[in-house]
Amino acid sequence: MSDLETFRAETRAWLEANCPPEVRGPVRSEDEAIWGGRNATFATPAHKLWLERMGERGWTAPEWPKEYGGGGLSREEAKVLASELRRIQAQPALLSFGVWMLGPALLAFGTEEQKKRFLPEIVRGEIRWCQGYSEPGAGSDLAGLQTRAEDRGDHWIVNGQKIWTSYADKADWIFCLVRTDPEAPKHLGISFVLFDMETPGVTTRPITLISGKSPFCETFFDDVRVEKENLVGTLNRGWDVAKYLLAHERTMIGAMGEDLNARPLGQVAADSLGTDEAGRLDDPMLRARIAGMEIDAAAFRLALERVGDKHKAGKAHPAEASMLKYYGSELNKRRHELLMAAGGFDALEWEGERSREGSAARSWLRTKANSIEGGTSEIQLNIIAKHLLRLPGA
Amino acid sequence: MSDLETFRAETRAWLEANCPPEVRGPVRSEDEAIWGGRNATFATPAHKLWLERMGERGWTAPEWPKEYGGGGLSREEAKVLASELRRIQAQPALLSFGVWMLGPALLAFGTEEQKKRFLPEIVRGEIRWCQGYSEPGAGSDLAGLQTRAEDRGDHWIVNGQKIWTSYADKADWIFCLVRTDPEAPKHLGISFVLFDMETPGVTTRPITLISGKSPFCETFFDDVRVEKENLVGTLNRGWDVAKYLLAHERTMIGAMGEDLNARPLGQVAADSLGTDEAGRLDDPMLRARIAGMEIDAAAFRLALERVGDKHKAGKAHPAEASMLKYYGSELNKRRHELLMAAGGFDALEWEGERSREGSAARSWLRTKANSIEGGTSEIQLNIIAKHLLRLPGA
Amino acid sequence: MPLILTEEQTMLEEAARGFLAEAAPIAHLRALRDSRDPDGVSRDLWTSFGEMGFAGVLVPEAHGGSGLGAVEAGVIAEAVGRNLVPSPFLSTGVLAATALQAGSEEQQRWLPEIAAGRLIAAVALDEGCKHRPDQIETTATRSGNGWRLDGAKAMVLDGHVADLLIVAARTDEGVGLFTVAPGAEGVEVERTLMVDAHNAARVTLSGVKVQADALIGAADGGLFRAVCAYGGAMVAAEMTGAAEAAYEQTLAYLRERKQFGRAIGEFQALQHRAAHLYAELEITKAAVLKALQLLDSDPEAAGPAVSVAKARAGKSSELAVQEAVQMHGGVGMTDEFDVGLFMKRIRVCQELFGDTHHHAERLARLSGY
Amino acid sequence: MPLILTEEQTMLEEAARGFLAEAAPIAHLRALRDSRDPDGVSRDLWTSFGEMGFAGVLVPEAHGGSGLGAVEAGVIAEAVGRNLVPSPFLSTGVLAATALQAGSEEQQRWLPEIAAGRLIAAVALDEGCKHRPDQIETTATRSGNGWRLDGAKAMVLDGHVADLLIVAARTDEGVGLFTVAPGAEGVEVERTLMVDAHNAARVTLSGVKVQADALIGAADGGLFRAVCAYGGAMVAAEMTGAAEAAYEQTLAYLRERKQFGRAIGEFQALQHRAAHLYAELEITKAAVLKALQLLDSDPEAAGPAVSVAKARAGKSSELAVQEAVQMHGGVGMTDEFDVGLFMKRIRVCQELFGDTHHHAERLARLSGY
Repeated sequence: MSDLETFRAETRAWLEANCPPEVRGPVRSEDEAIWGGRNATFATPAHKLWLERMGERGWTAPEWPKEYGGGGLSREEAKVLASELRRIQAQPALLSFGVWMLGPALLAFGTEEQKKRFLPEIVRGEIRWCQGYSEPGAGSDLAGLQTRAEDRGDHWIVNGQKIWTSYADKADWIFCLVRTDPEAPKHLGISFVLFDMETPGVTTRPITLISGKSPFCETFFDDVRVEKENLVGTLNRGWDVAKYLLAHERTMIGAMGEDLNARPLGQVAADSLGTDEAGRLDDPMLRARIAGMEIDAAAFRLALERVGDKHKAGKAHPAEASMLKYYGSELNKRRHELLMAAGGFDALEWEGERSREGSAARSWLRTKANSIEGGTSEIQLNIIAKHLLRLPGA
Repeated sequence: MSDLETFRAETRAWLEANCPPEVRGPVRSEDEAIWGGRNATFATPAHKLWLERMGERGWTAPEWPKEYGGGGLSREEAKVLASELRRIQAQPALLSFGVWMLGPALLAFGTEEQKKRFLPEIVRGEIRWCQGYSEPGAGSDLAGLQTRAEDRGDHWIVNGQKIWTSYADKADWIFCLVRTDPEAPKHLGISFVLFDMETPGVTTRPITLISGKSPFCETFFDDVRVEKENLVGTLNRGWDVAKYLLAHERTMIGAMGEDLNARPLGQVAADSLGTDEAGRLDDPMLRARIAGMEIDAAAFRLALERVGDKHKAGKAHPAEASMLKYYGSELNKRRHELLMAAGGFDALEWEGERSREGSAARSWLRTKANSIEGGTSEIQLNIIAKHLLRLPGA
Repeated sequence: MPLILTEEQTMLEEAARGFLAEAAPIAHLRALRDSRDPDGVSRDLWTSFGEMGFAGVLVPEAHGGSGLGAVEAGVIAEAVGRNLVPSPFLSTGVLAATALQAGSEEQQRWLPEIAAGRLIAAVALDEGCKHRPDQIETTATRSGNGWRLDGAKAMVLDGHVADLLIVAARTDEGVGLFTVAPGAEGVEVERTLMVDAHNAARVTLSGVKVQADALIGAADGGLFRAVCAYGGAMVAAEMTGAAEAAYEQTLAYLRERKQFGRAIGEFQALQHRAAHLYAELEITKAAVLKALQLLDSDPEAAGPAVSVAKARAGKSSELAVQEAVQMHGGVGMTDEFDVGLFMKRIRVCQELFGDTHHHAERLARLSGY
Repeated sequence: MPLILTEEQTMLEEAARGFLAEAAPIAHLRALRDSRDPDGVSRDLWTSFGEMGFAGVLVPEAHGGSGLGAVEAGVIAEAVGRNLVPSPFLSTGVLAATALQAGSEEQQRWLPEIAAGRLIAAVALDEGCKHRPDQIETTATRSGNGWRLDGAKAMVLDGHVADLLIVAARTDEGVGLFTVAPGAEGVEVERTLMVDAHNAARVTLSGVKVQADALIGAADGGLFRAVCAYGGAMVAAEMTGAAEAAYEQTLAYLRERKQFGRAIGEFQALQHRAAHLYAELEITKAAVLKALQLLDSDPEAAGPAVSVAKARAGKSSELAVQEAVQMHGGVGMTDEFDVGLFMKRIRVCQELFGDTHHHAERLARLSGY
């Protein structure tokens, strides 16, 4: 038995023993999602237990080094773990901007002290993070950043406003871009800092989206004190950190559409629309579009895997994340358009139990943001044209 | 009986008596196309007769004034004529750049003398015209025109080179853009002139395309004498004439894909691929794409009609021709992609009788030029953005 | 007939656009939605539709209507779409008015009420989760002197505020339309709150007894098909109005909004997409007008044209609202901006009277492949 | 297994690309085409394929081959695609080599000949005008001690220059593969000149008698399906190579060609289209590599992956060549430029072993809808 096979056997046994039945099967509602944090809520005690067990093993961040609380797994082992989790339809033990975004940035740019302090509590889901990049009027153009940090010796005083801060109203800490040098041009003069959302002067206001209530907030900073020890990376070079992290975010948003426990869309459609004598979905034109989308989705999953493998082998270009982000979010929009067509009248309901409070329609509308958040599709195409295709003037 | 109904009855009777059976039904080969000209060739004597009869009545240019040899029909009458021609599957009595392009330009910009001289022989198909716009290296950017006309008092001496001149090797006369003022910037300093292709110094060389032999030529002018009486419109303002005429060309190329006698593509595909028990084309995915294309084609035909009607009512914007040109040529490319898929292996043959010398493949490849000739699709989109949408910087 | 509006039709278009922009701009929809209005439509506005001659556009003059045709109704539907007006225009002014004209003298007495904007009539056609006119399962069986209706209807526009129901049910002969009082025994009406904040309901019929004269015209399916054809063409017209309004807002945003120091409308990639969309919308407009004209001039032959129009309206207006949200960026995702409301309405309109897939399938079959 | 090439595979890729760019660049195809070469392939080049170890890439070492797998064969197919090389690699090196390995010792004696690039073998699978593996109508009936073959085959790659034919025919059990001498009585071979100037033929079998041992392996359809799977994956690899080469030429043209005073690659609309195409091609590459890896590691399970790869290759490479011609403008339409040749080859490859529609249908059925 190869090492990997041994690892698979052990993992399967451990999961069998430690993954409670309540956290297996498709995520049925938003309440079931485990976000952790100081004020964490759990759908059931089993969900809490699941986070604790996985967090303790470091398997909420399987490839992070053990010394910072991570799982210390190789890429191949992490793939085995993922496939074993899929096999038993385990729900994610932790959804976390800390794991997806801040962590990788800290591993690359943080001081030893910052890593020791922040990473383990991210892995255990004890502190929930949010991201403060976008500002009103700046949109995809981060060079126009207005939030100012005034130097006061050992700390800064931050004033300004952020928008599209996901879960700012529920997060414990924020990682945030602030302008530390108002004179510097464009992307220079911006720094990447961390602070507690309970610091006096921080307020948040949720944004109502076309899909209804949303995790997005407007966030206001009014004379907020930020310690200088919480600067990540070099002063005035926050753009480097942000770029690195955006690439991670892009991959994540690109892959977000993928509910790996989900049934093939064609089968979902057949449930609601029926099949003909030959067993084919009884809406030939819709069926053709679904098949086209599913093929692209299957290939996209492989491309995600391939870019990961290239990354591990040191052969990935950072801009490939833009390719995945672009394609993944457009794909997810297509998927939900087709889901709406398959659902027909039923999927149009907006309230009430039958439609689970309009879950189909709200999810559909929500996907429209995929190609806007984390850099619009247009921005991703610009990045590909410039960094991968090296087209003139791009 | 309304006037229009009377006209329909009379037209039907005349066509019944005058349209020979040999020119009814789909055009089976290029030889059947009637192009006229000094050295005209006809597939059968009936084809010659058909041109003569229609030309005499002015119905090769139904809406042109009678005084210039045209049919003098109103738009509504012309529609009736077209529908009656369709009804009996009559082949076109004349294919002519003179009718499609030069004629409208002369009607708008020509002197009375020019109209009297050139239009009647265009209607009767006696003189075949070609168009000299594009030059090597200039492509869609006519401002870069290099062919020079030197002023010699009552005539010019023209030197230069044109490319993509359709049927230059078979045409009798050319309408041509030449630079009459080398100092003027960009589009100024260009004039629109006419001359006989038998003038000493004119030579042509056919271009081989990816579809095989082509009507396109390179055309060379070496000290060619052009009389000043053959200037159309104002000196150095040839661009105005060209623009007007390009709009006509665009509509024509847009509509070119439309063989109105053609069977629905879905039926053609069913011939080669068969149908299932329910009578549906036995390739559900191809069938879905065909249906989508046919819907767009049906709507496009109506848009052609609508822009014509708006034009007649004085409500059309000239840039709407760009919209039709763009959409029509992209549509025609889609149609031929689907025809290739429907034809399968058979459509891939390049020579031999079975495939009629590769007619499917050659037609398919030929359509790829639709979105390039007469201004690329990109140019049309630029024109729409600028003149119809008035977007900044367009 | 030229494929453009006549002068009279253009005047009607101006009147309808002007009136609705004034009396029922998008704020009207928002107010009804945000106040959770139990009716979901304003009866006062419906009366104004009557006064303007819009409610009775299809009602013959003899019954107090304007006696106009499908083109004129389409012109109003388009203006309704532009302003996302929630109103019984479609349910009552189009569907019920079309159905009742084929009825008995007794049934036609509802027409003046419709023309005056005093009556709301809901037409219950669809079942299940898609428009499938060939699979009506609600039954009408002879019972004594009259009929007995059983079945479940979905997507009944204005069902919960209707003064009169018209129900499609299968008889031995074919599908017939029956008038039913909303309060009749065995009728249950449940309002369904929709994504677009327009009105719809589910209607259940359990052994509902109606008189013999409740059947409108014959039960051979002809009237049912005609009502579906009018509905399809009218929704296509409404969609072109909504898509065009969303498009205009987007063009305005492209001209105003600055990014990287330039108006975003200066970026050629967006210019080309906007230009492509322009072509898609113009081509759809031609198809919609043709369908409306044929409903007036040759209704028997209008079927394929209506399918082309509805399929095209679905395709091009979906693209229009998707581009509208994407080009607006983040603000396009907020409830505060209107583009999201257009997207929602277009989605609902896709499902009404058959979506793009439905009509593509229908046309393929009609074309023999 | 990581979804990237190993170091050895990368070295093979470099070798194959280097060799073919040198020995058989596109000029090689043009020369054969323009001289109307009666073979349509160069036997000398095929011998060089043998010397390089490419011809026998799939042939076991025991039979004089390289004993490598589908991934390595795919690497060579991709290089073949990049250079539009007409060669018996697909017909002989992939299809025949795959088939004969399942054969008797007697049949395996052809393998060293293949590995050496001395033998050209054509595999006659398809009939009619599309790849329809479920509808093979050529029959093999027992006749005396052997079989009798009847039927008409189309799209037989290298059929008119083959030293050996392998024919798929239906038996009572299922579809089997039979070796047939091209000169046998009742065999008629007609070369068909194709749009892409690659080789194909029609083969008619009229009462062709073969020995009992002409059947390769069992006649249960398994080997036939395996050959089709290898063919599909290998053509997908060839398509990615061709599409990528066309794409690279287009990018180069975008950087060089000036219009309106700027490089056309500066126009954002073209940049975005080129970037979109990049994504399409990259995503296809992942799918193709996965299919090749599965053919090596788990051939039984490779079917759906091959379909995803071939469907994606069809879609993305069609887009690549269409964009290549359009972005080149007029010169892209001339025979002088290579982009048209790529377009032609991609069209033929679409039809080989099932086009995008075929595989989409197959996957939909496999997925139960």
